[in-house]
Amino acid sequence: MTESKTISQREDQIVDDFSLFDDWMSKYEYIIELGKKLPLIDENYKNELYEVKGCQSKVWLNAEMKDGMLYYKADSDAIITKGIISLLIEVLSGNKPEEIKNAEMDFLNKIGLKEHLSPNRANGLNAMINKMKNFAIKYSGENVN
Amino acid sequence: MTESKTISQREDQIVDDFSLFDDWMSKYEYIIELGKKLPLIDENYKNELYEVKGCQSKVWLNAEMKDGMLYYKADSDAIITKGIISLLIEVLSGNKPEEIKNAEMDFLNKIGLKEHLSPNRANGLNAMINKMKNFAIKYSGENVN
Amino acid sequence: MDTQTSNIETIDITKLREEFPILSRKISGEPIAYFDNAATSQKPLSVINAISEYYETINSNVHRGIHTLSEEATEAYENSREKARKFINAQNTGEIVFVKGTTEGINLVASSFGSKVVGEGDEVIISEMEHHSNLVPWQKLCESKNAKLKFIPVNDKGELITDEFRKMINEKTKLISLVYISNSLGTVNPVSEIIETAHSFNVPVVLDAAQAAPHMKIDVQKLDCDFLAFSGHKMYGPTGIGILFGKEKHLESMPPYQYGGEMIKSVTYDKTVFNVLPYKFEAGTPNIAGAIVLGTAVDFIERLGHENIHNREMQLLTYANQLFGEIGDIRIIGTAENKTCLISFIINGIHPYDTGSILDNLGIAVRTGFHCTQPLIEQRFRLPGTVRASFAFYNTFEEIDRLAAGLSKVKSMFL
Amino acid sequence: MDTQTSNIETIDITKLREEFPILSRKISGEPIAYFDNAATSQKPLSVINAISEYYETINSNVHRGIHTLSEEATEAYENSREKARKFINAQNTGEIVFVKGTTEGINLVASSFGSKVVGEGDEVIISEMEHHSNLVPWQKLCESKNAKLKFIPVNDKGELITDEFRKMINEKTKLISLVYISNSLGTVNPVSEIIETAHSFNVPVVLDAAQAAPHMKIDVQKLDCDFLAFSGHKMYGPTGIGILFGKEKHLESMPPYQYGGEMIKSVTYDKTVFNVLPYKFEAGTPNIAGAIVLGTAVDFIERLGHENIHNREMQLLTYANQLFGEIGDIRIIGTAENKTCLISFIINGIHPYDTGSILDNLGIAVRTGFHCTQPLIEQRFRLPGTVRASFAFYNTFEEIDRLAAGLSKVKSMFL
Ligand SMILES: Cc1ncc(COP(=O)(O)O)c(C=O)c1O
Ligand SMILES: Cc1ncc(COP(=O)(O)O)c(C=O)c1O
Repeated sequence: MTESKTISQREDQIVDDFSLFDDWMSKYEYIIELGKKLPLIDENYKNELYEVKGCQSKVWLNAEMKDGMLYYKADSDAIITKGIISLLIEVLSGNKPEEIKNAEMDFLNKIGLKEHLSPNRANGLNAMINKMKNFAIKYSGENVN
Repeated sequence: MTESKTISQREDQIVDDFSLFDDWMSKYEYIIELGKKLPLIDENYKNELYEVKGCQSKVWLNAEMKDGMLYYKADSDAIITKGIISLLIEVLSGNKPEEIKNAEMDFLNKIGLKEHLSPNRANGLNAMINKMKNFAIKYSGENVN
Repeated sequence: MDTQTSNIETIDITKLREEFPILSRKISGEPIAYFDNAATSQKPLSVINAISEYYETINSNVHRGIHTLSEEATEAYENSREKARKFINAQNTGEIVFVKGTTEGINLVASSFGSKVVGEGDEVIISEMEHHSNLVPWQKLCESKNAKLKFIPVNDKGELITDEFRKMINEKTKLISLVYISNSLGTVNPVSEIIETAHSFNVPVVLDAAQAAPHMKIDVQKLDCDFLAFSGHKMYGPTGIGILFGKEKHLESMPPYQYGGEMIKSVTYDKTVFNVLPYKFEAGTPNIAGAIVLGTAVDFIERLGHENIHNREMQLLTYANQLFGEIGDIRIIGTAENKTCLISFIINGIHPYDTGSILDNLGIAVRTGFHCTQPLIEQRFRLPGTVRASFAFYNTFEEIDRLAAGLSKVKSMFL
Repeated sequence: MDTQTSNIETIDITKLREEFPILSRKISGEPIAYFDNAATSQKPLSVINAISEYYETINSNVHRGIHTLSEEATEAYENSREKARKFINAQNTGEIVFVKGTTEGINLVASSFGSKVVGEGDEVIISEMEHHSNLVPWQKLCESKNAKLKFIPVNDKGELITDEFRKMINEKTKLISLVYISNSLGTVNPVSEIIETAHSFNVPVVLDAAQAAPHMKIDVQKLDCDFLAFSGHKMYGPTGIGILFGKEKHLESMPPYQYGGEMIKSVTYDKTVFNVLPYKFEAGTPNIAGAIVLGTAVDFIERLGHENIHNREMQLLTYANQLFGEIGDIRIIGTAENKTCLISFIINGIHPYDTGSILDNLGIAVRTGFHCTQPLIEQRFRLPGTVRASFAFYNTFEEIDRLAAGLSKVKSMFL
C-alpha cells in the first residue's frame, strides 16, 4: 500500500495497470491475483454485522482508525469479489475519513468494471462502496465523539 | 306452423328461405321479422325456472304436450334472439318428443348461422337447443310416468 | 372530415393509424371501426415489436442471474419500472409493483392491506359505479370481517353525490376504494376532493385507475392517494401486466400476497425472510416481456403527449355527442360534466344486444351489456344493459359518422 | 460433433436452431451458449410471431363481447385452453385454469384449497428439495393454521427417501405437495408411487410440474394427481402465463382466489354469484396474448415430439457427464438414477460465483446460487450455492465442448 499517494493518484495507478490488458479475461486474471493476495479478515468478523448485503457472494468488511487514517479489511467467499474489494481497499485504505467520504471512485468506470458488471453485480459493488463510505462517515469529524 | 311436415322437411324449407338472401344484413332483417312475430310466452313463465342460461340477452322457454306432440313457447328481451328461437320453434314445435330428441338441426350450419355466431353467441344458441331437447327428453317415452 | 374539423396539428392521425396494424383489418367486408377501447386498447407497432425484440435478443429470467442475458433482461425490467414510476410520479420505484392488471392490484390491496385494517363492525366505502373488480373484493372482505360496505350514490347524470359521501364517512370508516374514471359512464370522479376528506378522517384511499391511465396524466403525489392500480392492456400495452402503486409506508406494513421466487430474501425449512420493496410483492417469475413492454407503452403515450391525446379525444366525444343528438331516440347513460371519451347509451325500445349485433355486421365494434358494472346498470339505472362506444385518439370522425349511420340503420330495422 | 454422435434423425438441430433467433446472439464476442434453460427457455419464431399476429389481427378483450374481434379472441383463447387440456390429458377444460405461472398456481391452491382442508394440528408434507414457490406457501399456511410442515428427506444422490415418506404419512396428513422434477438436482421424482400411497390415506397431492412440462409427457389422469401447475415460459412459451390443473371436484369445492371480471356470473350491491369452472378462477382481464400463445408453444412441443426431445436431451446429458468426469475436481450435486438434462455442480475449492463469472465472459450462460432451493443447498447439502448448467434440445455437443473447456479454464485460473 502506497500511503503517501492521494486517492486520485491511486486511482490513476490502477487505471494505468488495467490499461495493459486488452480483454476482460486478462483483467479477470489480474483481479483474481489481487483476490488471492487480499489480507484476510479475522474469522470473528464473519457475521451479519460486518456482512455487505446485496452481493451474490458473501462479503465481510471492517474498518479501523489508526493515527487519523481509516484502514479496511475484508473477505469474501468468492475470489473475484475479493479481487474487486482489494481494488477498493487499495484506493481507499489509509486515508482520512473525510477524503474517503468524498472519493468519486471514477476509476471503476475507467477500467470498465462498472460497465462490465451491470446491473445485478454492480449492485453488489455499490453495496461494498456504500459500506466503506459509511465507515468513513462514522469515523469522520462530525461523529468523533 | 306446418305440422304435417317432418323436421327435416321444415329444415329444408328454412334453408330455402334463407337462400334468397345473399348478405347477412338481409338475413338479419328476416330474422328480425320472425322475432317480431314470435308468439309471446306468458309473463309468469319469465322466471329463473324457464330461463335459458348462457345467452347475452334474457331468454325464457317453455314446452307443453298436446296429443303426443310437444309445443314450445319462448320469449327474449332481444329481437334477434327471438328471431332465432322462432326458427328453432318452427322446426321443432309440434313434433313427437322422440323426433325432437334426435333432430340434428343441420340447417343452422346450412344457413350459416352457427358460423356467423361463433363462439360466444353460438353458446347461447346451443343453450337454447339443449333446453328444447331437455323438454323432449322429459316428455319422451322413457319418462312418461 | 379529419382535416377540416380537427385542429390538432401535432398528431397526424392518418400516419398514426398506420402504427396500429389491426386498424386496417376488415370485418364483415368493412374496415373495422373499433369502439371497444375501454375493454382493451389496440397496440402500436412499437409495442408489438418490442415484445418480439425482447424474445429475440435478451429473453432470460430476471434477478440473481450473473450471465449477460439475465443482466440485460433485469436492466430492461427495472428500467421499465422506473418509467412507470415517472408515468404516475411516484416517489420511488419501491412503490411500483408489477401485477397482472388492475384486478390483481385491487385484490392484493384487499387481501394484504384490507384484512389488516378492516375489522368487525368497521366500514368500507366504495361507490355505486364500481367495476366488479373494485366491488367484489370489498364485498367479500366485508363479508369475512363482518364489516359494512357502503356505496356513494350516483345521481341521474352518473356523478357521485359527494354530499352523501361526507355524511357516510365517520370514525368507523377504515378504507375507501374508488374508480377514478367510470368505465361504463365515462364520469371522471372528483377524487382529489374525496381523498382530502378521507384523509381528514385518517382513512386511506385506493384508486382504480384502469380507465384513467390511457386518458389522463396521473400524479399520485398530487392526488395523495394511498394505492392506485391500472392495467397495461388498456393503455396501448400488452395483456397480463399492470401496476399497483402503494405508498411506501403502507407497502412496508403489509404482508406479502403470494410466496415464492424473488420475493424471498432468505429461507430455511423453518422460516422465511422476505425481500425489500417492491420485490416482496412480486412472487414467481414475473411477466418479464409484459413488464418491459409496458415501458414501451409509456414511451408511446409520452411521445404523443397527454394533452394531445386529451384534446383529440374530447373532439371525438363532442362530435359523437352531436351526431347522437341528431339521430334521436338515443338515451345516453352518463352525462357528467367531467367525462372521458366514451358514450354508454340505449336506443329507446331496442335491446343493446340487437344494436350491437347489427353494428358488428357493419364492421363497427361496440360493447353491450353491463360492462362489469352490473349493479350500476341493473339496480341503479334499471336497464338490461347498455351499448358502449368507447373512443381512443386513433378513432376518426369518419368512423363516428359510420357509427351514427349504423345506429340510424338499427333504428329503421327494429322500430 | 452433432453429425457424428447424434443418432437423432428426426430432429435437424441446425435447422431447428434457426427457429430460435436469440441463439445466434454473441456474448463477449462469442456465440451464446445458453445453459440456463431451467430458469427460462428460449422461444421459437412460431411463438414470437404468434404474439405479434395476435396483436396485429384479433386483439380484443375476451368473453361477453359480441363484436367479431372479441369473438375471435375468445375462440383463440378457448382453443388454447383445449390444447393445454390435451397436453396434460385432463378430462375437461373446466379443470384448466390460466394463471400467471407455477408460483401463482401453487399459491392459489394453498390459499383456496389448503386453507379449507388444513386445520390446527394437521400436517402437510412436502420434500427437502422444493423450490421456494412450493415451500413458502405451505410454510405460511401451516404457520397460520398452527399445522405442521414435514419434509420428505433427500439422500446424498438427491433422491427422495420414499421409505421415510411412508413413515411420515398418517391420518393427520391433509395435503402433499411435491416437485415432479427438481430444478436444482434434476431428479425425476417417483410421483406415481407417492400419489398412490397418499390416496390410500385419502390425501390429495399437488404436483409442481414447472420443470416437467418442457421435458416429458404429463398425463394427469394416469398420475391421478389432484392439482398440477406449470409455467409457459419454461416450455418455450411466453412469460406471464401458466396452467393450474385441478380435479373438477376439488375446483368446484373451492372458493375463488381473486374477485372481479369474468369470474362473476351475477352481482348486486349485496351479493355475488360466481361463474362456472374454470372462469371462477380467472379474475380480471387475463393475459390473453400469453394464453393464446401458450397453445402455440404446445403445438411446437408436439411437432417436435416428446420422445425426440427426451432422446436428444438425454444424449446431451450423457455427453456432458462424460466430459465433466474427464475434467476432474467437479462434484455433481444430484446424481439420481432418473434425472432430467441438467447438472448442478461445484468445482472443488471454487465459488460458484467465480465459475459463473468466467463462463459468462466466455459467452456461456449458466446459473449460480441456490436456484430458489436455498434450504436444500444450504441446510441439506451445506454448500454456498452451485453452478447449474441446464440443457434444452437445442443445445449442441459443441456448446458442451465449450462448457467443458470453460471449466478447465476456470480451474486453471483459480486453483
Ligand atoms: C421446480 C420449480 N417450481 C416452481 C418454479 C416457479 O415457476 P414460476 O417462477 O414460473 O412461477 C420453478 C421455476 O422457477 C421451478 O423450477
Ligand atoms: C374501471 C375498471 N376497473 C377495473 C378494470 C379491470 O381491469 P383488468 O381486467 O385489466 O384487471 C377495468 C377493466 O376491465 C375497468 O374498466
